[in-house]
Amino acid sequence: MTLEETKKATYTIPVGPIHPALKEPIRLALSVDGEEIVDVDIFAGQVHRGIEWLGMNRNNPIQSIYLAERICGICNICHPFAFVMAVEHAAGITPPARAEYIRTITAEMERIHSHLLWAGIAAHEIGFDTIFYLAWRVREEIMDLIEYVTGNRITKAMFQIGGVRRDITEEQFPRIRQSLDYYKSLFGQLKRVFLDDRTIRMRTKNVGVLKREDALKLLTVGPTARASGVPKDVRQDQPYAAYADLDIKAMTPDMVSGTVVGDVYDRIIVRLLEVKQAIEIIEQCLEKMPPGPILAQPKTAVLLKTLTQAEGEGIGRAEAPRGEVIHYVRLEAGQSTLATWKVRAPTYVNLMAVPTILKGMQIADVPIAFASIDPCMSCTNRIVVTDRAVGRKSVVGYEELHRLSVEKTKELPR
Amino acid sequence: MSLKAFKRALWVYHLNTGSCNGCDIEILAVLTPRYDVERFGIMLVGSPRHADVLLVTGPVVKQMVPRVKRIYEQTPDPKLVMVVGNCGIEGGVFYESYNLAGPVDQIIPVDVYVPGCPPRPEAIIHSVVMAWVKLEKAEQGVS
Amino acid sequence: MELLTPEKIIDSFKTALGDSFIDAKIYQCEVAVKKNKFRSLWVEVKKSAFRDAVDHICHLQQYPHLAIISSSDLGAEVELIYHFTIYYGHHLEELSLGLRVKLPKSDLKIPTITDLIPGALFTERETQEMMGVEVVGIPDKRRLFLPEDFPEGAYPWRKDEKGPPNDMLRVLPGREPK
Amino acid sequence: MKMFEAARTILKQLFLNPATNKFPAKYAPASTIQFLNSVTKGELKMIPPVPVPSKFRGKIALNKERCTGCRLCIEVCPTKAIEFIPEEKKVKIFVSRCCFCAQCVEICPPKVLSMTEEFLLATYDKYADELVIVDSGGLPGSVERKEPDTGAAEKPAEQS
Amino acid sequence: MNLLGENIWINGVIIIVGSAVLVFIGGVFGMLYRGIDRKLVAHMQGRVGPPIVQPFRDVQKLLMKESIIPDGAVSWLFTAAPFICLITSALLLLYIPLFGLQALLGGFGDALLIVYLLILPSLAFAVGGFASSSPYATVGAQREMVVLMSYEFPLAVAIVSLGWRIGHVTTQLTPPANPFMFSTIAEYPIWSLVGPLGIIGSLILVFTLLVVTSGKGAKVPFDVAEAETELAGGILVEYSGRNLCLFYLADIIKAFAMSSLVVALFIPYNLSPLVGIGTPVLAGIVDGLFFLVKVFAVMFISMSVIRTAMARFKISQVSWVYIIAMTLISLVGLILIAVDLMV
Amino acid sequence: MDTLITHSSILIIAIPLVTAFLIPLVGMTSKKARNALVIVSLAFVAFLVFALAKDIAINGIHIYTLGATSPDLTTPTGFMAPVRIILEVDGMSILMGIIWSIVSLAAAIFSFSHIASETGQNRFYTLLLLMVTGGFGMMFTGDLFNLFVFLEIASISGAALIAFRTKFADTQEGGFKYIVVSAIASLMVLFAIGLLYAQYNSLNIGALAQVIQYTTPDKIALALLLIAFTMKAGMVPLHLWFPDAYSVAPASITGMLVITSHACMYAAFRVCFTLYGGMLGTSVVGWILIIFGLLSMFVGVTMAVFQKDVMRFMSYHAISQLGYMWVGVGVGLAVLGNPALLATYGRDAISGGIFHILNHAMYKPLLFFTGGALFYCTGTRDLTKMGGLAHKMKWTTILYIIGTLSISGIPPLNGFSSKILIYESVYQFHPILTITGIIVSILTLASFTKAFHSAFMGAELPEYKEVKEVPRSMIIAMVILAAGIIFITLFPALIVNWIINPAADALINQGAYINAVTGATP
Ligand code: SF4
Ligand code: SF4
Ligand code: SF4
Ligand code: SF4
Ligand code: SF4
Ligand code: SF4
Ligand code: SF4
Ligand code: SF4
Repeated sequence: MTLEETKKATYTIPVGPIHPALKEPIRLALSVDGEEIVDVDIFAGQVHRGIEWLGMNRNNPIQSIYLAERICGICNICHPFAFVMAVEHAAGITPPARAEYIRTITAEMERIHSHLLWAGIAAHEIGFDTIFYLAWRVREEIMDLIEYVTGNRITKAMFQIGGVRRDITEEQFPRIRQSLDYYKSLFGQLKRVFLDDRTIRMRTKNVGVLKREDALKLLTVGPTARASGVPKDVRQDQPYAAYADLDIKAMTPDMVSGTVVGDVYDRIIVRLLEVKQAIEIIEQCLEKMPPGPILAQPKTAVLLKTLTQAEGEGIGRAEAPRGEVIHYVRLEAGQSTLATWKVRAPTYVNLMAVPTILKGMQIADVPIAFASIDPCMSCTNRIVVTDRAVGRKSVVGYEELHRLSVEKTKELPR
Repeated sequence: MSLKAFKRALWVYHLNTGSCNGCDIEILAVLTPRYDVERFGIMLVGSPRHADVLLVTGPVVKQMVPRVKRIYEQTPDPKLVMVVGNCGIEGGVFYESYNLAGPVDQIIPVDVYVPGCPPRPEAIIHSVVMAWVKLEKAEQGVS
Repeated sequence: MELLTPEKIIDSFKTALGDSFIDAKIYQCEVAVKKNKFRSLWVEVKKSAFRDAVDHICHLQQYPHLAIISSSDLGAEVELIYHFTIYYGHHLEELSLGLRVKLPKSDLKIPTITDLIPGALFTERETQEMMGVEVVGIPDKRRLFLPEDFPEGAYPWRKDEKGPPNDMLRVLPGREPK
Repeated sequence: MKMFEAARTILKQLFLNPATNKFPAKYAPASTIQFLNSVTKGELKMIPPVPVPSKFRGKIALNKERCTGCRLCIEVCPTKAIEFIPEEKKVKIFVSRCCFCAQCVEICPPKVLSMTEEFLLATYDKYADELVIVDSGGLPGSVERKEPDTGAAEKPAEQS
Repeated sequence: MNLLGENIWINGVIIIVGSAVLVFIGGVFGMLYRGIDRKLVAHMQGRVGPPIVQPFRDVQKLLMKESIIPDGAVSWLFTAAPFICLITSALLLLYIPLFGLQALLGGFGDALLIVYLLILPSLAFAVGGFASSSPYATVGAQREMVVLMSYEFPLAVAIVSLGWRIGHVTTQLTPPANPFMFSTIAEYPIWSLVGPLGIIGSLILVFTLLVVTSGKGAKVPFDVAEAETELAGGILVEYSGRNLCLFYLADIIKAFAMSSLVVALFIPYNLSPLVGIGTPVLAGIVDGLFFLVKVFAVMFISMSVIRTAMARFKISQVSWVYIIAMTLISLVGLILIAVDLMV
Repeated sequence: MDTLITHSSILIIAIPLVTAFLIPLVGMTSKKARNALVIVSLAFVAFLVFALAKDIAINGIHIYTLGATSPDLTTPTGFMAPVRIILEVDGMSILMGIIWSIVSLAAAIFSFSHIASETGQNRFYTLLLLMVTGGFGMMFTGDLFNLFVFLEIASISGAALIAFRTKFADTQEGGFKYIVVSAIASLMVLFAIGLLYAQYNSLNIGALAQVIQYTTPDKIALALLLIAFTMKAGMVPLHLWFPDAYSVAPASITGMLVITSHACMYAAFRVCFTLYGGMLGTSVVGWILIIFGLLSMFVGVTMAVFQKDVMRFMSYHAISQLGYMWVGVGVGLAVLGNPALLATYGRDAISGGIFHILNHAMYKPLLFFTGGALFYCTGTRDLTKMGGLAHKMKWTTILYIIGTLSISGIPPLNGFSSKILIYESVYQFHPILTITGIIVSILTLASFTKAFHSAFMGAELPEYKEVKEVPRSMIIAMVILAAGIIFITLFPALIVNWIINPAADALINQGAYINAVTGATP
């Protein structure tokens, strides 16, 4: 930050860059007048890792599944989900129906975990740590369930092109139902805590308003759009996997409050409703799950060969907790790597709404308003290091740092 | 100088250098009731100046290099650096790209590595135990 | 708003664009147990008629959703696909519509559509920096993801000599490059 | 009354047991080294971590003897964690690179790879012996490891 | 006010030694209470929480850490601010009666002095923030000033109302007693002076003071100046090591002093006369313990519970709560007490 | 020595007057000599003031009759009432004198560097000394007409000084406003004097007080006098000219103008307590002073919050601080007729108000001087344009902090001692007074901290790279005042017992004043 920026009247407060909105962390430059925000500029790409390039330079699409999974650690079902669908469309592979159901179940589990995670973070952003703890404590149940079903808490590694890698068997159903019942019994309390609490209402009502018009123009997706009254949900509009068998309805805040304001409060409503919806979807899936194989091609080595020969392009769309994820994949015959891979994460588009959301708000609203689009998570605060020249005496130069680090790597106190 | 109190009051600054968030949410999970590292005196702080431990995640993309270094400098001594997650340790899935400068130990000295992608919360707690052991050994070495 | 079938949409493109319409195909597959259809529509138009095509899409639905622009380096040309989705908000009715234009590498220019769809800005900026396609008339010329010091004239997604320079590529210690 | 909902909940919580799993001990021990020693000696009991489910994917294990050196695992590994040892025609695996996807386990024709339940991997040296898997011997749960006996003996939800 | 009393030397020595002891004891109990507070809050959040001695460890650790002075800072102010903050917080302990005893310097100052003394730590805190020249610290310091201003409104109303009511009795005495003196307040507790309306009024004042205590302690929902999620530590961003420790201690002592103030103003009772313990030593111990219980109660309500059960306010909401809502409420208290006097 | 003390009151007025006319002569020879002359004369005057103060403390009211065979021969034979020009110095007057002597000395020293770049410096010092003369005259005179004359002297020289820096356009406007206000005030005073003289044939305050009847014309005269003096002192709602005039004057003069405000305030008190005194049996006048005092406190401080000009900002605070004195003394006045209440809190309230005058006279000029120092260094009075000056101007910063803490009444500084005295007495009159007082002082603190942040804190600004600490003489001037603050801070009891309480008693005890001049044994 330069000197002018520290200077009075309107000065600029940098937010970020240690923050992973989009696929990458981000930096916001807020022009502030007193406590009010007059302008917002977005600097994306603070930790651009070049994942698409990586994917286009890997040996085979199977490896890229795990890259897709690590586009983001929170929605690491929906990215592989969309990716494998795109590859399947491109290569003309149809996954078995049972696999579609298992995919759906994991995706909805992820939605529950992600929304609870968001609820916690949002509470933390407004300084309500008790709710943060409450939400994250409740979330552990779904984490356990995810670990039980997929083998890991975060990175699930469930997806394979043409199906899923692990089955969900009848014996596992009771354990799953048990967790779902836990959430159903808890839902009332969650709803009371989030929608009725005084301070939460004070901090979220009429904060970060996004009007329907703007939501449409700025191409927002997911709960951000739905909270502004746009009933857009891939699971409803162009259903994929098991969603095509279920009747999904996009959740909008008027279902609870009767009106659509498009503020942070409405986004809370939408996410809460979706938690409930997710529970119902999982239950239906468990009920209707067809028998059969879980992979179109159980032999991975054969699958690799098929993919090398395949030619074509495809698009995969999945409704992530934060909104629609789109992957575009192009395969060329005789080439095992992806010819083109394009990823569109929901935050990518939602981010464009951020200036609209933040303008006119107070500094104190920034964390919660920004977090309300759920840019992965919000560590808008993880910002201390600005580019300002407070760098003080540089204790160690780069060379020395490097030396130190190498030394430390070697020095092993055994 | 006794590290006794130091080791039982570690304040942590969390620094994401381009991770996928997986590790970051597990770090947060470690703070929550199920794991609650505050019982060890560990707190997450918002400024590196308050920190004793830097928890670094991510493979260090190029833009972050100066920041990582500056944060390291801003952290007052004595301090520990812990890398959480394999992408910070060895790059993980991001091992090759046009925009990487990592892994973390190429940029700043690292004390404890926590392998995993992401590590379970308990694994992160375990790494704290490792850090204590390291501090205790260092202290014994001094005295 | 009338919801047209994919075939009808193709027809409407033909009437709207005339000669500039090059090709269209419909991809379709059946999903899960009920075998509902998942359809996507791919329309290719001449570069000259690109804006007309976008305009036409805007007439199919007032606020078409532009998901992303994907770009592929095909050797002599660069292919841009504008991934639209239209008819959202209606159960089972939504369509993915890929609008394909090919640009010869000698003339990598495409007009902006931010006036029609304001939200197209990010993806246009990204296309510009990643593929080296100049978006004519773009309101914000800055880079989006790439760092300030990324070399001019190098574009990560290009597969020719303009791809990321070799000295930028970094394989983390301990692994050999591919 | 709604307004006092939160206060009532938290005050009630005051008298309930916390939801914390106290791994490895309730508080930081005064001397960790001593603590760990006593644990090894069996004098003290370490409170165990939350148990892992049977499908858990922890540190990888390799039965070197039966590896055929087919390199399929290398082909499919997304992190280049597996290195081929040309002299022996075997592989070695760097745990600190692995992303625990188990794709190699799946593809390995003789099924000599497996994911163990070990996950407390913190270390001072990322190339420490225990993190570079060359041979784990006839590992418990390698080939022998059956497909998970699902459903049985799973822990119930841990919290109230 | 007569500092130039006779026996100036003896008094001086007593005062200096006494202050040191008092500040030490106050600090220890303050830290203990902070530990208890953290433990209770953790339990309310369903966690184990840190051991009760944790604040001691934090302090010990901070003391051994390097104290960095950032480049842009006004260094002399930057370093002086934490000291001033701690000293002025410690000063509070000398003027407020603790452990059921008279305040050490009670003869030199009264409740009104406390109102002003309470400003000083916050002021030093804000100055430290300004001196760091970081934008976050600056915003934090500005907020600190706003908060300070805001809660001073109801605080002034509450204390003056109390003193005014007690003064109606005590200034008629011969010789008249200053109703703002803690000794007078203890001798003529407000509850024994007023009728039912006045009791309600006084309860309102107690409520006001509890809310003010919460703000004074800079705890959620009033911790806008440090707001971790917004300002990354606010005023304290640039502080580290010993300097940070001084602020940390000052905060702890301030919270303890503030709670003691509420006790001294509204619950000045001692247990020993009630249960009829005669021996001075025993009575002292009983009263001291009773005092600790009272302070605990105040702290538990005004800090632990409130901060667990609420979200952080925005700065505008903080000033609204204090300047408008709390001030009006406390004025209602004053009016009730006044009406009570008339009927 | 005794003779010196006997004649000291007239010397205190005369020495500056004479020096004023010597200045142009000496100034032609050398600048240094002129500065020395100014210092020496003011220092000597200060010495005389202190000597006189001691004398009054021991011997009571000091009377000096011009032209009489003996200075204390007030009533010439054959006359029922005093006719000569009489100086009457009691506890209250001498308190004002002490203040005036210290501040004028500091102001003169401050001017040496502050004004150094201006032309016409001889004129400046002449005017300054004339203003000193006027001030002392107002404080010491025992005669209404002389009060008017000295008021005129002070006003005219003051106006000229405000407009002194002709290179700034706004100074002319400020000076003009000041002279207009002064003229209106003078006219009103003159008219009131006329009303009184017409009835009682006398203008000596003591003599008048003895005979005054509180008739309708007397009431009108009282109203006129009060309006005139409160207007000149800048009480809300007659304050609008105040910041305009004060902010444009050279800082040293602003510091002195503050004291002339006090002098007018003193005049108002004299009129209320000494002239009308017991006549004002009802508490109406007291209430008026209290209410407008409260208004001043509030309006002053809230207006100050919005000021960007550092001097205007401080001017508004001056208005606000004056409010405390009005309230304190007003409460005393309101209960003047009730000896019991007067004893329980009335006297303390008056003492508090008066003590606050003393304190204000220390910290306000100090703050104005720091404002002047800022202007001197940065060439701007706009707070938003300043920043980071603490890096360069350490002394000014510290002095500013002292002033800030003092004006905000932060313990243990002197501002607190007087405020607490006010608070602990006036709450018994009405609790709202104390509450308002506390709140206003917090607001004061907040706005001074804000200004502090704007001017001194933050990173160093490039445009002030070259800025250095202000010259030594300016620092010395500020340190003199700061030393005053610290002295009062350290020995508040001493000051209250020896200076403030006598002054308060002097106001309350109308009889003593009358007796001193009419010669009756008390
Ligand atoms: S996914 Fe796209 S934006 Fe993200 S790192 Fe990869 S290339 Fe960059
Ligand atoms: S939306 Fe965010 S959390 Fe979800 S996958 Fe994308 S980047 Fe990750
Ligand atoms: S906590 Fe979330 S938002 Fe913050 S750095 Fe980690 S992943 Fe990013
Ligand atoms: S460090 Fe940041 S993201 Fe993490 S909990 Fe605190 S505020 Fe939230
Ligand atoms: S180690 Fe794995 S889970 Fe952790 S940040 Fe890196 S890629 Fe994500
Ligand atoms: S588990 Fe995955 S990342 Fe690890 S070695 Fe096997 S294939 Fe590679
Ligand atoms: S796939 Fe299995 S057999 Fe083949 S090299 Fe790898 S470990 Fe050995
Ligand atoms: S070589 Fe072919 S047949 Fe043999 S295990 Fe591998 S994939 Fe199966």
